[in-house]
Amino acid sequence: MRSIGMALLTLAVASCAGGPPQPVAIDLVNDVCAHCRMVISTQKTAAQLLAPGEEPKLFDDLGCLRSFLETAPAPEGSAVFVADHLTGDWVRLEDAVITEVPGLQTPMGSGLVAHRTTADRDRDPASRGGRPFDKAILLSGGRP
Amino acid sequence: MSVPRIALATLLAATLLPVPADAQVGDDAQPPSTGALEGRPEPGRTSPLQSLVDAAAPGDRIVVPAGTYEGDLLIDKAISLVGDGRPVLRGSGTGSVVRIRAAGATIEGFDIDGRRGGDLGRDTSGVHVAAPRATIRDCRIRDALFGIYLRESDDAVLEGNTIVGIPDRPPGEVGSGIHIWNSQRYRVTGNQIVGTRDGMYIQSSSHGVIRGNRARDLRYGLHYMFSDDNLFEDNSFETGAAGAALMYSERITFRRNRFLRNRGFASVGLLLKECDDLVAEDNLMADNARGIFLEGSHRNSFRRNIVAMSDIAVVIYDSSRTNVFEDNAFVGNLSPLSLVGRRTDTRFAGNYWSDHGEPDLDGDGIAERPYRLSNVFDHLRGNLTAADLFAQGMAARALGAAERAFPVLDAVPVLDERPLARMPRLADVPDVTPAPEPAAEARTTSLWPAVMVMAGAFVLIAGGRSPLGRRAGAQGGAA
Amino acid sequence: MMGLIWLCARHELLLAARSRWLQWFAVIFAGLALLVAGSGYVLSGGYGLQDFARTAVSLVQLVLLIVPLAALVFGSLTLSPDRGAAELLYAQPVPRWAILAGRVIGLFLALAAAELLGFGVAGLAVQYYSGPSGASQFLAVVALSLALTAVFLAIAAALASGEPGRRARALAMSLVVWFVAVILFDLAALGVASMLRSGAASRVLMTAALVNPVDAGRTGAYMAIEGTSAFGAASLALLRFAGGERAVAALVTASLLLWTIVPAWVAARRLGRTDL
Amino acid sequence: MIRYDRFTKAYGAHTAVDGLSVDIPAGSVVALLGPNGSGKTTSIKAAAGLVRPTSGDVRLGAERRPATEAEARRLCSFLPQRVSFPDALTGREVVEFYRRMRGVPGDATDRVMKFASLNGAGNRAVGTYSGGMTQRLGLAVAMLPDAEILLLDEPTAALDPDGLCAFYGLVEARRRSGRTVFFSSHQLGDVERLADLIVILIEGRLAATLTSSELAAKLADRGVMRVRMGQRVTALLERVREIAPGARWIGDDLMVPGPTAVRLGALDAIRAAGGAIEGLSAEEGRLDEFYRSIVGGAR
Repeated sequence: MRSIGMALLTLAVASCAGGPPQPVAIDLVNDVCAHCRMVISTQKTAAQLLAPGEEPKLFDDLGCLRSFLETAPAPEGSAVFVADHLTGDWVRLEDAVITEVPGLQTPMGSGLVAHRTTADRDRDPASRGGRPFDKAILLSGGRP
Repeated sequence: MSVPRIALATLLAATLLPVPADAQVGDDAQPPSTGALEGRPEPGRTSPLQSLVDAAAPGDRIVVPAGTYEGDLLIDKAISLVGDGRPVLRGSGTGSVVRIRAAGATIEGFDIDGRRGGDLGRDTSGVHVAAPRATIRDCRIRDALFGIYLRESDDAVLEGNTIVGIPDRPPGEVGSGIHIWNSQRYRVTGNQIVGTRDGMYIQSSSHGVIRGNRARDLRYGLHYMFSDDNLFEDNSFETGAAGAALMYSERITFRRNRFLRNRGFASVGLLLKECDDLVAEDNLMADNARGIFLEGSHRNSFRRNIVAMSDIAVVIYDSSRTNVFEDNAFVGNLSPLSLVGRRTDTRFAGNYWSDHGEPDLDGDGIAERPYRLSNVFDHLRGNLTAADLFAQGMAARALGAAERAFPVLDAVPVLDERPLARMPRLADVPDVTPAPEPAAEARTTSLWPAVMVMAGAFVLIAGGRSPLGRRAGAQGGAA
Repeated sequence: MMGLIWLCARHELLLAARSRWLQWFAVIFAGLALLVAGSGYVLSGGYGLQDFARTAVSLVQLVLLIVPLAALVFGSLTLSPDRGAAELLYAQPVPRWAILAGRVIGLFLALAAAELLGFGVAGLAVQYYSGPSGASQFLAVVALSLALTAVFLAIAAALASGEPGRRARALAMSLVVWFVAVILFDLAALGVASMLRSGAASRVLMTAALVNPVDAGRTGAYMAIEGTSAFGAASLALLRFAGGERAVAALVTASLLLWTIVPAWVAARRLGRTDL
Repeated sequence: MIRYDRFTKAYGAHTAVDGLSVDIPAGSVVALLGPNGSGKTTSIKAAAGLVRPTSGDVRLGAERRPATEAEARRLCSFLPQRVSFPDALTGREVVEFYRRMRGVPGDATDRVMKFASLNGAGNRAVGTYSGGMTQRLGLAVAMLPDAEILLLDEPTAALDPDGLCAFYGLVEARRRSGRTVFFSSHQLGDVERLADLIVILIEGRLAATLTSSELAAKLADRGVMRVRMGQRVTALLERVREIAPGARWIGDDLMVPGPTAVRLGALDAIRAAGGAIEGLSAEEGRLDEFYRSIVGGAR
């Protein structure tokens, strides 16, 4: 709890100072997906949107991030972090590899997973049978 | 995360090796759409009853005498397995205790012990069903990751079972009490579920009847998505950390259910996310953090419910359309409405609001002035979570009062045009059955008020008596 | 020295216990507490949901409103030095701060006793209606009440420890302080927050909820009564902001302590420099 | 015992006491005399530690402690000008509170109550007391400790005859036991009757320090002898004016201002001139005139 608080305090300070936004840790008992309202029960498919000056928005599924951005596009200067499906570590969306795995059961059923590198993706049995997914589509909420 | 599970499960189904830790995915427990099922348990882990089952013919009724039977059991025939004197099925602790794989099987009257074993990735359950027309009746299941798991099992009947979760395990490491996935036309009646992750998890399963069940002391009492045309009657969802949540579903009916004491950070008595055409009648939603929550949900109808003692009675996102609240009683809620967004077309009519306090001069049972649900503060808190910290402050009340005096402050008010003046008699709404209090605590606490009265009175009375010198009569002695 | 401070406290308690002011406060407070407890029961519609915890929440509102007011008014009226009495008192060979400390302690004891009486009466009523339960929640309200009494007595002492013969002024200032602490501060915080983006707004509100003693008291009391989820998702945000449940408790305690110690120190310092 | 050293107290722009330097010797009874607003109360309160000097200082006792120290206040017992007490307490409770505050033995309460003639009223609430009784109660509190220094601000202003009696008794008792009494007054009678030394404060400044007899003489100097004559004798005035230049007729009375020697000379002159004296009266000098003359002389 304390470390979460510290992380948030750091975030607060950082966002005041205008530094690069840092991802917040998810409380797996209490945090709720900003789109589907469900308690986030695993970090491995989670994502977060850090808009400048705004509270961080957490998602339990990359699909929820996509759906959220569909209705409310990310403001200028936002940062999106996605969790590495193998480790749960936070990766900037720009640096991540997104894979769509048909039939893979993610919390909301999008079948989307993220990895830090293509090597990690290939190491992850979950991404077997998946195909690369365009990050731009994720950000634009699926609109062309 | 499910694919490693599936892949490994496929592997493991054959070998039954212990599952590596990284495959134990603490996710929302979506079952695999395809893939491995636990089959026949390996020899050292098989229940002695297995031979009985193997020897039976479809349609047989096998009566099992009292006793403890260690090991797991595969039911692959349409038989009835009936316990006489509550025999105990004590699982191997590595997989599901009872695995029903044949249509029309029945299991009844057992105590089932999951021994805290197995793993979520393989959906380890007390009773795992992957076949149509299963009946599970009067079983007591404890220490299993999932209580009863229906996987693509249509027309199941779950009746009078008791499921007790694994104590002291975080929600991420246990499964649901009753997990229903891709199974149609089920009947779930009279079950008791305590201390699991979610009481009932229902996904992609329609046309079911859920009646007279009670789920308490867990995360979601009801966790529900992509399931239409289900009927919920006389159930109780209590003391959940998150309450009851329904998503992406249509035409659900709730009658005479209780949603009680769901008080976690994100708790809602009944949460609807993109649910349409739901009907909720004669339910009691009391002592929840938030009573009813509507987001992106349309044409839902709430009638004759009691929404009581919530911090916020109703939360409405302006993405919800044409919902109706009629003839409900809103009693003792700290705040009637939190509106997220600018405006709502939700219709409130003929409800009772205990904090209205407007008289009924002509005696028609309708208060003379409309009830105003929204105010500036509610707009603020709707769009800024931290404002909740001030919801009980004087400032919030002052804003509310100012708004009643100067309605111009709230340009788009939410009104109940004809609020009831008196609490309606809602005979079909169930009563609260209060959770039993530990007697010892009750006895000790009952002294406190008396102690306080005495302490206060003592200080005031003794303090008012003079410690400073004697009063009349004593001075003669001194002189 | 302790003996002399206690003597002053005892003296002040004697005066307070005999003052109509305090007697009325005790009666009114008990009446209101009873009303809150009773109306809570009525509000619950007889559904039996009105237990100690719920009453405690309603009582918190009463406490937040009444207790600061009583402490401020009673404190500033009593502690303002008047000519004649204060001259004689502070001419005694005891440091002024010690005399003031004793007086504040005496007033605190008197107010605390009156509050305890009120809570006790309300508690008895709740017990009568809905049976015993929730002692810890009830004690949390009592603790809140006592803490606010201390805080606002200290503030009253600071306001009143000016020149003699300014009693009306001290009273007026204490009413202003009350209004600010109970309403204006929150209004300002909400107003500022409504103009900021959500991140900054949250920080403003959460800071405000810990800085103002009334808000800190409310935050702490609700969390003690209803658990960490007392403010729903806002609680979670607050717990994160502060760094956990203990941290919130520590910050609330620190806020209330600072609001007691600093004004008390100011009061002692002002009184020490005043010509009586 | 009390030493004012260039004691100055300013309240904003108004200087109440300006550079007062005076030494109140141990074992003496000293009166502080002066018109209203001359800084008497401020000076006494400074000795009681209630008023902090703007500059200079006030020190008490052999150790010369600053009067604002709590320890210094142990040396003195102070009675403010218009003392008041909480209405809800009884007289006895008030005395008892201060008795404990000063650590005086328990039997003192009865003693001082009796001394202040409050025995009968001791168990009545102070709120029922008359002004004189309240002042007597203050006197009782002031005499509780056998302090080195008794500081009294206008003690006789509100006293009834019982109280005056007690007050005189108290001062005499303290004089006998070698204590220092420092009190302010604007009543000449008290001053002449009690004080060994009179400190005169005018407009915040020390105007004069006099002994009791010096004061009497000064006042007499400011006096006037009225000689009632049967008729005006024109030549008489000339003769008298040679001795007392201020002499003048008022009706048939000859007014002769001046000190005693002058007056005696004037009488001789009248007799020598054959004037028939029908009556003789003397008027003491008025205090305000006296103050004025001191200020005039000081300037």
